[in-house]
Amino acid sequence: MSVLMLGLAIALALSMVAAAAVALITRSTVIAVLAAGLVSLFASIFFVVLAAPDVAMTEAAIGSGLTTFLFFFTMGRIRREGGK
Amino acid sequence: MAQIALATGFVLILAGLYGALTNRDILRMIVAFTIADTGVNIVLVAVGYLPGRTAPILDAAVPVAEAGQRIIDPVPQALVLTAIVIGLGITALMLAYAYRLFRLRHSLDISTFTELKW
Amino acid sequence: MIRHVVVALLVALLGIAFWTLTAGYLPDAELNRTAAYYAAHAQDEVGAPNIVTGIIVTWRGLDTLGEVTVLFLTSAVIALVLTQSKTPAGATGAGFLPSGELLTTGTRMIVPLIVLLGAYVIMNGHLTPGGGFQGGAILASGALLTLLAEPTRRFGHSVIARVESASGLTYVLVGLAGMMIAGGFLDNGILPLGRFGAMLSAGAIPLISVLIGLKVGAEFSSILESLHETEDA
Amino acid sequence: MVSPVLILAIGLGTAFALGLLSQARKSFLFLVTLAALALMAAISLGWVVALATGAAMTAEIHTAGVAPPFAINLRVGLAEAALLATISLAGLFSALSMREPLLRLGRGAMAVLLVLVMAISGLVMTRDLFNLFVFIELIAIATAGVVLLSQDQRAICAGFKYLVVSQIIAILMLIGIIFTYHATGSLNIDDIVATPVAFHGAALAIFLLLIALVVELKPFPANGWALDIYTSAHPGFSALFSAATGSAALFAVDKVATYAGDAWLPLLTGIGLLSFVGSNIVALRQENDRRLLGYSSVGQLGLVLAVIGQRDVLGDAYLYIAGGLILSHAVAKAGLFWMSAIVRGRTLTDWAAIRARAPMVLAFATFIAMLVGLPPFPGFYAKWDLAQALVAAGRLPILSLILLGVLIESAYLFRWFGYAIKREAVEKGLLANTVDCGITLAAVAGGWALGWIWGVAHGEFNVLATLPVLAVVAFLLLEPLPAKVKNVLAIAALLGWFAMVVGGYDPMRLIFAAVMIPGGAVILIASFTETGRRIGFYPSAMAMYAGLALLLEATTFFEFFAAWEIMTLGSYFLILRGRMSEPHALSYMLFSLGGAFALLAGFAIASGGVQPFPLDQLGTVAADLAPYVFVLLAVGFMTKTAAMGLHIWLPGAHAEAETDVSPMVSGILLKAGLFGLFLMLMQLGRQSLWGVDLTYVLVWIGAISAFLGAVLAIFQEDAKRLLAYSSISQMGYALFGIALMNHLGWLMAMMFVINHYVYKSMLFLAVGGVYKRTHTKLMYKMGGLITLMPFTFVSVLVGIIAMSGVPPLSGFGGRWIFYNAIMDAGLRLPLILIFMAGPIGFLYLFRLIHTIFLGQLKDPHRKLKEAPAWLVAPQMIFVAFLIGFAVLPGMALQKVDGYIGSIFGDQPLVWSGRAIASEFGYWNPVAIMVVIIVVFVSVFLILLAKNHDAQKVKQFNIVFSAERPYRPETTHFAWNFFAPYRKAMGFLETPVVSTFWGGVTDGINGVGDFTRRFYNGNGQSYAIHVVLFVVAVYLIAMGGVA
Repeated sequence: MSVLMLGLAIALALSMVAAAAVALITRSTVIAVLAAGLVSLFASIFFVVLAAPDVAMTEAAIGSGLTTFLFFFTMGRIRREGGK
Repeated sequence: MAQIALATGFVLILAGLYGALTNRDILRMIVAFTIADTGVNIVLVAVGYLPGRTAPILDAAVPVAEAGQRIIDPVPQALVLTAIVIGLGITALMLAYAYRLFRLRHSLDISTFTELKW
Repeated sequence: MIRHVVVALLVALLGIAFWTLTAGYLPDAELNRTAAYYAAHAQDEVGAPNIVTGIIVTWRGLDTLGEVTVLFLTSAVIALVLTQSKTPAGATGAGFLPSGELLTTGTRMIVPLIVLLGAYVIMNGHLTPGGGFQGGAILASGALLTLLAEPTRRFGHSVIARVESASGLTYVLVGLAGMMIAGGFLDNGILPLGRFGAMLSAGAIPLISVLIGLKVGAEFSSILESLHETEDA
Repeated sequence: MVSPVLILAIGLGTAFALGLLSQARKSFLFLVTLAALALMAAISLGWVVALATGAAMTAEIHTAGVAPPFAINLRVGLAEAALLATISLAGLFSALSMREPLLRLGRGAMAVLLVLVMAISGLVMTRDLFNLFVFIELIAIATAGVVLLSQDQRAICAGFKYLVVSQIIAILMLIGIIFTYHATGSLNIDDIVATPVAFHGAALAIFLLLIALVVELKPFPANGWALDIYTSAHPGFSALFSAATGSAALFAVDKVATYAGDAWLPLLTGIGLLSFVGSNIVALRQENDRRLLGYSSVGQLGLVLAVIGQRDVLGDAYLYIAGGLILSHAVAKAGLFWMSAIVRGRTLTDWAAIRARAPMVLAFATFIAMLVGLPPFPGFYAKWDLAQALVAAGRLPILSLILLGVLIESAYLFRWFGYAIKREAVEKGLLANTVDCGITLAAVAGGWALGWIWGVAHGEFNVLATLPVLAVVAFLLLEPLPAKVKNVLAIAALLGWFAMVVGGYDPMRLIFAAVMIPGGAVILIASFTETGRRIGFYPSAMAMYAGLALLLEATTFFEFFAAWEIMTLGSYFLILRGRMSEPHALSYMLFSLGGAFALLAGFAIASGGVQPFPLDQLGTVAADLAPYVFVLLAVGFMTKTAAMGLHIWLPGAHAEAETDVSPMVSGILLKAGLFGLFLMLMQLGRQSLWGVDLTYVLVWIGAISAFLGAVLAIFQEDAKRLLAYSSISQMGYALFGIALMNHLGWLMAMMFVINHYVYKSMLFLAVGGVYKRTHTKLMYKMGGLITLMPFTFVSVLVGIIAMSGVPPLSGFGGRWIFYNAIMDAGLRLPLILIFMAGPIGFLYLFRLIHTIFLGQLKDPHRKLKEAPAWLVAPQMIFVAFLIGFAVLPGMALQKVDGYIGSIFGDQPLVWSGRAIASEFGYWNPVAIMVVIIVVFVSVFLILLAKNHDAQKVKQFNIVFSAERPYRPETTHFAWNFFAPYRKAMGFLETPVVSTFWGGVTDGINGVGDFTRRFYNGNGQSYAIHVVLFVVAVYLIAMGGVA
């Protein structure tokens, strides 16, 4: 069990770092926001692995869900005013 | 396990900080900060983790009498819950500010908002 | 470019500091005093099987009150930020996400389910993973879906504000009640602890969870709505 | 007592409840908000009183009914209660200050403000680390909200910059908290203190936590974000941001420092000092009022941080000192920000508008005195105790840096005050209204109340409880009366005080007292010329006299120093009243404060931290320290006597002062320095440092001052400047005499105390009278006034005869004793300088009388009248006194002579009847007087007889040799009167000293100008500054640990 968990943890860690890298490197803000949301999503799975189901729920709902939408709403407003 | 989580968390924090301090686009700065926030949350949870134990919920699997030996530290989890919500609050606020700043100058480049200085 | 190098250097130096934390880190073998106390007294003091909820609502209740206030504050400040700027005429238009018939109908069907799920998560917060925050966030996602599906529809600002204020005020009053009739501010012992593991048990925790859930849901909704609105309130 | 947790509950509950009330009834909502804030303030004030009087014990509030460390707990002790009261009162008044935007934006804004005040209070009360974090985040978000109340669009940028930095702080703090928890198994501060720390990363955890809190304090240079907020936010909010948030954050640092351990204290001290000195230097170049206040706030927070870093040596005084500094800062800064709402313009000079409102000027003065730490405000007591403790612990360098910072801060604050009093006020520059003025005055009242409380708590000496200072307060309240009434009262007060104290003084103190108190009353007779109400004059003058009176009364170091500062403050305000005196008053204040700090350090070294330390025990100071005490005290006192090198403030300050102020500051104030020198030398005696006899150094300084002062005097075109330089010369004589350290030298110095007071006051009044009639002080514009102003002429004549030391007047007596003294001491080189100063002195005195009263009368002056009677009256008193004193010097001097004899144990003068004999000869004043009068009268009669031979010609009727003179005044005979001497001695006039001090100020200003380029306005750069600061401190701290 522990090997499997460990493997899962390492895989999640690597995906998070990769997603974070994408978020920082990409030129498109939309992709950056989505990648950041992905980081959050991976993190919430990681929290389950770390035996923290409460945190996992919260991170999934708030970190990856609501935050991403907040970004899109703001970007939508900005786009409507003809900036980007 | 805890070390992996810690290392991941710290890498995310550093990456987030790097992004926030080098990217001139205000929205991208905020994105970078959310990544750093996620990193902080991972670090917090990792510190509460004890190898081989279960979630701090007392049910049939974890009777009250054995709780002390079976569960992981619940305190960091409680803190993270609070931290996540606070992080969201600040992110939302920064986004609202970003929009206002955009309205002001029709630009999202932080280096254009420098009329206050010296 | 200089900025990038300087920042990279600074971050690297900060990384060294963090590295010493990671490298020297040893997980505890046993629960420390505080955690051990919580594990031992979850049943007799707060009566909540989910210790995290017990901590959040009772032992660290002041943090949670503060946290709810953070959201309250955020929604108030965002409203302030956005009301001060009037959208220029003609800039309004459709949202960037087009809403179709399918989404609209689907939303109408799904939203009640979401609300139900939220209520469940809130009410079982002291027993299973979940609680006021998570449930509140789920409630807010219902509002979010509605917004997405029908960008032009508004839920009453005043209704949200009233729910937000009323639940917040009740939360404070419950806290004060703890001071009057139980051991101190935010003591959950104002109601009987009940049978350990039952739905209506753990003193005031379910009540407070509901308040938190309502408040958080209302606050998230109002934040989302403020940021989404095409015209300013 | 109700539980303090209600403060939080009320704030929060009201914030939530506002949402249930109707949005439309805004004024009702506002009233509810105010009521909630008032209730919070009332509860905390109730706790302050209960805790201070011992009616209540420190309140420990357990939440959740569980004892700490398992549940969050709150604590309210005296310190917390005081801070809570400050915070909620600041919140209440700031809400009033922000009434307009709050009413405009409605309940959302009010709720945010309430939550802000609640969160700041929570930060003070909580004993839990993570709870601390939650409150800090609440404060951050609320701040970002309230910043928007400003109409200034730039506030939005400032708010965003602030949020960016808050994010970084939050990240650092959370990591610090969680690893602290890991290391100690607890989040409770008191519990952590009790637990030994096992885990080796704990140091880093503590570092992260501590540095996050320190960044919250906006340390220089990582503080660009905060300054932008100060500049652009609503002043009501800036008041709260500076007074409440800043104080609470300091308290949070203090809490964490408690468990972090003493090893971290040097780091805090270092950051605090850097912040204090650095931001004050940058502030020197600020022209925007609110940004300047921002820099000053940052500096003050740094100062308190440094004090927190010194807590290990402060012992029981820690709370008193830190509390005094924090509360002074909070009240003064909040008051200044509130006040800035009534000034329309945003540059410092725009504050000239407040001059129209006397109470606002008083408020401004109060706040500045509070910030600089002048009596009677808490900062003064705190500064004194801090100096004592630091010196006792051998931390003189830290004290020096702190004092340097205070000096720089006072430079820009007093410069600003000078602008407010002296600069041209723009039309409609004032937005005065009842509410803003009201809250400003509330802050003033708070400041004075705090001064009283700190004075009572000090135990040794409550400045505000002394009769002279109470008189000053009374004169503040009597301001609405006409000047003439106040003048009568002032004279009565001085004479009354003298009658009260005269019995208890030894002869030396008696002479000083006579010169300072009744002497002051005589000069005040001249003030009867003034009409109207003369706002500001009497409180200032009485403050100066109060300081002098207390100086003579002082029995301990602290009393002496307090008196010294009061005197300095009063005289500064007096000097500032002069027409062109703005820069001179500033340099006077800076030199005085610098000198006062030298005294502070000297006293602290001498007492070694023992308080109270009697003044007459100065002589018991350890032999290895005594020379350093000597140097510091001597520098302090010589700043006041304007010895060469420390003199550049004097000519301007004395020359530009008002007619009746010049004699006060010249004839009386300078004597305070001499008094100090007397006390010091009497106790310490001769000291040598590195093999140099320090009294010998003083002799040289005295001789050089006497000589160069005279040289500089002869080249002045301005009559009052001439007299001012002459004062430098005269004080040089006195210093020379004291430093001779023999009986006759001291006697001669005492003689100078009396003589200089009399003839310098008289001459200043005379020249002032001339100025009143001719409207010029430039001597080349005068001439021939002898017939029009005969009384003034007589007093000038008598004055210069007395001063030049020719027979028959008392100046000669002075000289006679003086030459005897020199012969006694046997110092040849300085003796030559002093001798040369005599004839040079005669040159400038000759010029004074010649160019003003003799020669041709100028056309515009043909119809001049004698000076006002009230100006002439005191001069005539002085003339009578001079003649009497010349004939009967024994009436004052014989007693002093005996007293000095008891110190030195010899009796070189033999007083027989009216003649005085020494080993070098004898002096019979009466005989001399008779001879001189006979000679004078005969010569006068001869001249009178030949007068009809003289022929009248018109002035300027000779041709200008076909040239058109662009500056006709150069053709006046009095222009550049001593040009031939200038050729010979002009090199002595090179302004070496002025150049030196100019270089010092230019250098500091240059550093400030260079440093502030660092604040480039870019929010991202500011964030980088913060990280850079953290990393730099980390490297330093870890280097220190390793």
